[in-house]
Amino acid sequence: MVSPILSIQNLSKKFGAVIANEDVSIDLYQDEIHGLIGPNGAGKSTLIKQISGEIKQDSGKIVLGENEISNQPVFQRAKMGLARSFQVSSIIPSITVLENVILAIQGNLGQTFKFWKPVSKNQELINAAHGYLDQVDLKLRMFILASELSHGERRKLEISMALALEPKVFLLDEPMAGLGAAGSKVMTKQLAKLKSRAPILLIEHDMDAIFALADRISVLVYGRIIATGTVDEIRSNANVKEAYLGSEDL
Amino acid sequence: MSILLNVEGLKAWYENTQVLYNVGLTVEEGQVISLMGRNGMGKSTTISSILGMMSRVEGKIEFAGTSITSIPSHNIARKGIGLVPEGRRVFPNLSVLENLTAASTSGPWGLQQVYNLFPKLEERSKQSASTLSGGEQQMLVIARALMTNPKLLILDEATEGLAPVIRQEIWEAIHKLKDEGISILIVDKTLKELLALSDNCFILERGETVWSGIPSNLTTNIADKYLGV
Amino acid sequence: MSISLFLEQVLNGLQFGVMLFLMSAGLTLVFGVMGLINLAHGSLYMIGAFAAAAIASWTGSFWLGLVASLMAAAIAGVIVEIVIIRRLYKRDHLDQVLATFALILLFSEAMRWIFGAFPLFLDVPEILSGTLSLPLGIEYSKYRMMIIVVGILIAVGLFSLISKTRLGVRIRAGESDREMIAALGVDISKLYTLVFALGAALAGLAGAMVGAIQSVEVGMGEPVLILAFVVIVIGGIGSIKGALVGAILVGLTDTLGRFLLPSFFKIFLNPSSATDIGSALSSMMIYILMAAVLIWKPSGLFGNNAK
Amino acid sequence: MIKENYFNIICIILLLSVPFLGLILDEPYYITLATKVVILAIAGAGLNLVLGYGGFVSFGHAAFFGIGGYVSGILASHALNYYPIIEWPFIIEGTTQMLIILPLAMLISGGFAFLIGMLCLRTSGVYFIMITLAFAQMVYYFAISWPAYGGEDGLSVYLRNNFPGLNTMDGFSFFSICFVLLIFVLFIISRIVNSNFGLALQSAKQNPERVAAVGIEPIKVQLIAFVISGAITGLAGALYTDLNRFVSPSVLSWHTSGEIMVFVILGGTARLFGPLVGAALFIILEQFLGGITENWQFWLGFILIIVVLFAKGGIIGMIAKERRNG
Amino acid sequence: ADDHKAKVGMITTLSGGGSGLGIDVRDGFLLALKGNNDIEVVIEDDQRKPDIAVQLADKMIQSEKVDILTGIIWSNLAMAVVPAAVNQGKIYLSPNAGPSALAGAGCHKNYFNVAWQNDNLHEAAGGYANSEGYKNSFIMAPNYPAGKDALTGYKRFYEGELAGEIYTKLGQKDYAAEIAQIRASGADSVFFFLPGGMGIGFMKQFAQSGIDLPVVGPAFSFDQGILQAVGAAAMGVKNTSQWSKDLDNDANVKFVADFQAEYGRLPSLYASQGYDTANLLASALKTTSVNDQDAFRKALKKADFASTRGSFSFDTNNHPIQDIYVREVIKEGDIFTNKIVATGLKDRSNAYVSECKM
Ligand SMILES: Nc1ncnc2c1ncn2[C@@H]1O[C@H](COP(=O)(O)OP(=O)(O)OP(=O)(O)O)[C@@H](O)[C@H]1O
Ligand SMILES: Nc1ncnc2c1ncn2[C@@H]1O[C@H](COP(=O)(O)OP(=O)(O)OP(=O)(O)O)[C@@H](O)[C@H]1O
Ligand SMILES: [Mg+2]
Ligand SMILES: [Mg+2]
Repeated sequence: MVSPILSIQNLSKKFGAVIANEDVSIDLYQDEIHGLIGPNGAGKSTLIKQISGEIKQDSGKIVLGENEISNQPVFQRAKMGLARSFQVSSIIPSITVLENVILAIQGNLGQTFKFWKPVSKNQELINAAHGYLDQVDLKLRMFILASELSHGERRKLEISMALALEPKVFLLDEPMAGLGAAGSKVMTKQLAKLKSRAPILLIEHDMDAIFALADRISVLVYGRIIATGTVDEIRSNANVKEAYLGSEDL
Repeated sequence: MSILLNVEGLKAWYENTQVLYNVGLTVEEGQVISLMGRNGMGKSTTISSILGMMSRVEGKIEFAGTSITSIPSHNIARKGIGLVPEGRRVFPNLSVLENLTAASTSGPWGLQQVYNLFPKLEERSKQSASTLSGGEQQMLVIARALMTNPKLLILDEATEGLAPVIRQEIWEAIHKLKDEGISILIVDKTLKELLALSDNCFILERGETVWSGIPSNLTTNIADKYLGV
Repeated sequence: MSISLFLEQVLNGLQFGVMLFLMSAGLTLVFGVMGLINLAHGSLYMIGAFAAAAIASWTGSFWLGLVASLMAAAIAGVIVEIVIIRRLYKRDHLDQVLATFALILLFSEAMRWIFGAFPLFLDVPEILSGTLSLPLGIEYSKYRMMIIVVGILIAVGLFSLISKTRLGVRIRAGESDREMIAALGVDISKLYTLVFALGAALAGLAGAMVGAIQSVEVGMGEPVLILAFVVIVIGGIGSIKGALVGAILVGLTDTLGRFLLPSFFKIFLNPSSATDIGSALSSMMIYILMAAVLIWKPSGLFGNNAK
Repeated sequence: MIKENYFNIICIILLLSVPFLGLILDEPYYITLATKVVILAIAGAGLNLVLGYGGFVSFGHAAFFGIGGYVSGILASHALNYYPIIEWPFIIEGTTQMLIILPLAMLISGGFAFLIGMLCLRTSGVYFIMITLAFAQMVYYFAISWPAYGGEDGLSVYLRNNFPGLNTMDGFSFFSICFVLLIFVLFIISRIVNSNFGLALQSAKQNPERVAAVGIEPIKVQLIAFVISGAITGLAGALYTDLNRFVSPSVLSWHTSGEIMVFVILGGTARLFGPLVGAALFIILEQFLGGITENWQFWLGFILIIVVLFAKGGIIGMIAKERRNG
Repeated sequence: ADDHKAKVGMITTLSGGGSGLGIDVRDGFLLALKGNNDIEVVIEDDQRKPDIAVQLADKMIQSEKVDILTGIIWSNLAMAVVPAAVNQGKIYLSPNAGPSALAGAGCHKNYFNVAWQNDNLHEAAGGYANSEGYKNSFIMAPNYPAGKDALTGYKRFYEGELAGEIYTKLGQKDYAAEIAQIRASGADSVFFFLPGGMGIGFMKQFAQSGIDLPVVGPAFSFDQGILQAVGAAAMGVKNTSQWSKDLDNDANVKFVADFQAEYGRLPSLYASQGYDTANLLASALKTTSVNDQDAFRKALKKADFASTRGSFSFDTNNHPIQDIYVREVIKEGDIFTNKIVATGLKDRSNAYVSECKM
């Protein structure tokens, strides 16, 4: 039996009276896109935040490869191979687009504590960054400040920074949001390619995309997983329809 | 029907970079208008310009017959424009209820009405807006804009990040608003619903209006050329 | 040490705390609510004290002096906000630091220009001079009693204004996103001028009230500024409740530290080095308190978001 | 509008011309002033690293400035009095060798920065401003009430410390030492801010969550910057003791922190030459206005306000708009 | 003729807190030199910062090439400037501040103090306390060297018990806690040294507290400039001073009249000290030249001038021997001022003479 790359075991999280996650377990295997859908406020982002370490679970375990990472700080988990994108674009506004990506690369390579060589003369880093920007179609915009990007362009930068981490696992929180129809199409293609590099835990409200991409889907409602299965299974699940999909003819 | 909002030859700059070159659009009373274009083409900038949030604009912007190019933001809003900005700009340090009261004016839309529209908000009325889920925040900003009882509601990517069920509800709500006589200007990426709803469309390309017309005239050809669909 | 002396010191600490609250109330308002770092808060405090002293000695009425302090500081506040501060909201915080630092120089020197280099006279009014007899044989100054009462009234008033009224909600909304609140039809500039004036008036009032039992002189605002910052940071920025609790905590720590530390060290040191170490430590006490609070709670006792 | 680099070169030339002018006109005070500007610029450069590039505003750099100053003062006074600093468990003698004193001042103030930084960096924003102030005030009150080295009266050392091959009591020689150190410090800082580390530092200021999410520990980056910054400011403090041949708790007071901060902001935050321009302008104004009116502080305040209102990003921001990293 | 010319550099506090003192010293000094064309004075503002004072001293010495320095108000600034200046061969005349370090082992032939040794006024207060029969004093000063000197000075002469001894924080303005301790201590008198605004605050609060104990302090908290700000709270308080406006000698009568005529306000202790300093200097220049330092020092040491405080001479450590009076705060018309009620110490020198090897 193949062992999962990322294994989330019985995670629970409460905010006061709000039960954000309850006993959530998901395994992520090689070459897989695992879709995570559910109504607004079901606890999807909370789950990602726990996996990446931004917030601490009340109980449960997170295992990456061989290692339990439940108690590691955020940066350690990132170093160990977790890349996440944020639901609300989280970029560094005062530096250029290119530098944003370089930052991610140097984080991945552990080259932060180099004090002498100017980044602008570091051709290796720059070339690598070009590659990642190309993949999201942002190369033309790489010399402007990240703060000057439009909303959709920020989303792209967000993804390209995740790519630059060359992670073991991608945690993507609504990467399509704000991309526009054209952007979503491109992104869909890209994610399909990406999964051969590392498995993806994908949160999306864009059903076209999720149904096109996901190998398996888990549905989270009120913090609990109410169903896990293939696209077809989920599509036809009556509970899911009622709680989430609605009458949208798919 | 009279023209509510009329934009002609709009140019706009961020600091020294010009991003709008020649934008034109009109919204007639009671209409739903969609503004389309790929990422970075100037949709949001157009909206910011209408609301007086850009530091430098040129051209004509008229609302209800008077020019609003050089009056401060809050006065524009008071004339009856309600904004749902992109990127969920909730007031993070305020509770849900406070977010709503901050915007409230007297009129048909009050707390009870928006709570009816989004029951989830009532449930979370004491919660700090920064801790709401993405979709909940989105509901909040729509509700907040409604609290200003606008004549023209501007929605910039208002359904981003909403679950399909909720999104349908929003479309239905927009229908209802339209029936109540509120005019609406929408930017959204879900073409299908948008077109079903709109009376008229404008497409932007690099800061210029390059196409306008009724939805049925929007051929796949044009959609492919300007929207990449 | 007798119980009644100890209780009196606790009362003193409480009163010092409330006095500190008076000094910091305006600052929390402007700082926490408007997000503005106003180093010139101390200058407004000084302006209030000078106005009170000048008017009180001219008219012979302390109460008219108080009114003058409110008005003078509020007017100064409005002018400063409209002419300078308003242009700096969008800028870096540091520009505000520089501008308000410059205002300190300007105001201090202006006061010296107008009133001369020597301290002015301001005394407590006749009806509040002297002491009250409290249980346990404690004699307590009437004027200080009044400070406690006024301080608590102001705390309640401000708290309701900011957290309960729509005005308060809008002001707080403006702090996190000015552009957005304006786009919702709120004239945030006018609101901010108002808040700044209110903060200034409170500073001026504090200056006058405290000036009557301390000294009215150029530069009186600077130590106050630091203390006020300490208070609101301990309490958590933007929280009126925090400012009150922080102020009382600082007041008690300082008073009891001054009083108890030297006697404490006398237990195991000879009297002169006990006095030395005790007084040295007691002058650091509030800073130690602040550091400890912040290390334990990085955004103060009642602050929710570290900004 | 001119390029920042050209402007920087002009600054250097102007700065260098002052002591020469002093020599020619036989106005040694000009040299003293120029030296003071240079030393304060070093202190400001240290602060700029955290305040400008790192984005965390320290209101406690007087502590490092003063600690550097006292290291110098204490070592020298022990050497002059032939009285060892420690006799047990081993003897440490004082010294008057700048080449020992300056690195030691940096080491010790850097060490303090490490301790203070570790505690303070848990907070951010205004809380950081205030907690750094708190630590500086503790040091200040300690220095005032600690009698061993003069308390509030301070510590006089009468002579400048020695530098091999130079007569440091000669104003121009001492200026030269300080000037070379300033250039050296600025060079180091320009390398640091343009390096990988610099990129991480600037990013951590804007968005620490994001930085952590790419596998970089923001606190560690900031702590290292804080230590470097403290050490540089400590160096300036040691030189300042030499300039005055005297050190007292007043260099530890919050006014010192405030002034260093004003230099940086006035010149332009996150600009390499910002602290130098700020310090120079401030001191020129102080001298010039002080010479014409007793109410010079009023006019100084007035001019500063004009500068803030009309020069976005300080003097350098006004002259050379475009800002690139470093 | 030209031989008798001299250039004086005055470094004093003219801006910010405490500038009133510097302004008075300067005004008194300049008043005495009115019409004297031999002495050129350069004045600079030290902002009460020791490092600025040091730099100004460098400027005076190197650029202005002055012969004589004077003007410093504060002990800590004096400690920063004086040793270096006198070691460079300049004469320093102190119009205020006499730290013990410069009176004892650190004395110097070029350093003349024309005011007092720091302990003097406190010593006189201690002496006065004995003569009034106080047996249980509560004493208080800020926690810094001058504050410690003050309490030491008081205790040197005071023979009774101490009901309490407190060092307060420098710059402290609120004294409720200390006043409560005084009330509880059973003291029969209070001695305090709290210069500037600290003293104003203490006196007002003490008056409000209803405690009815005699208070003694050095003149600093009760001098002309500050007294109006304390107001009625100071009435009747005894304070020690080597000078008073009502001292009846010709020099003083003229000084008080001239000062009022010139500046339109009553002179202060500091003004008298500035005035005396200038007169001392002028007296020495009458007979000698600064270029002959030995002779000049000798002339200074003779103190051959009419001091506003009556008898004045220098002890071997160049610090004054003078009477220290006890004054009482009174009201003259609308103005609070002092009148002499006793002599605290007669011909008092200082405790450090023997330590000075000169
Ligand atoms: N710090 C917090 N305090 C209180 N409640 C919180 C906090 N953080 C999140 N919540 C609540 O937990 C629930 C789950 O939030 P989460 O962001 O995980 O939802 P989501 O599934 O990502 O929703 P969406 O699809 O709308 O983004 C929400 O109801 C939210 O309001
Ligand atoms: N603050 C800014 N400073 C400078 N340029 C900006 C800024 N904001 C946006 N721009 C630029 O203006 C152009 C138009 O941006 P705008 O946000 O209006 O696009 P949009 O059509 O709304 O795109 P999206 O669908 O991605 O939201 C873009 O090229 C963008 O890079
Ligand atoms: Mg989410
Ligand atoms: Mg947009």
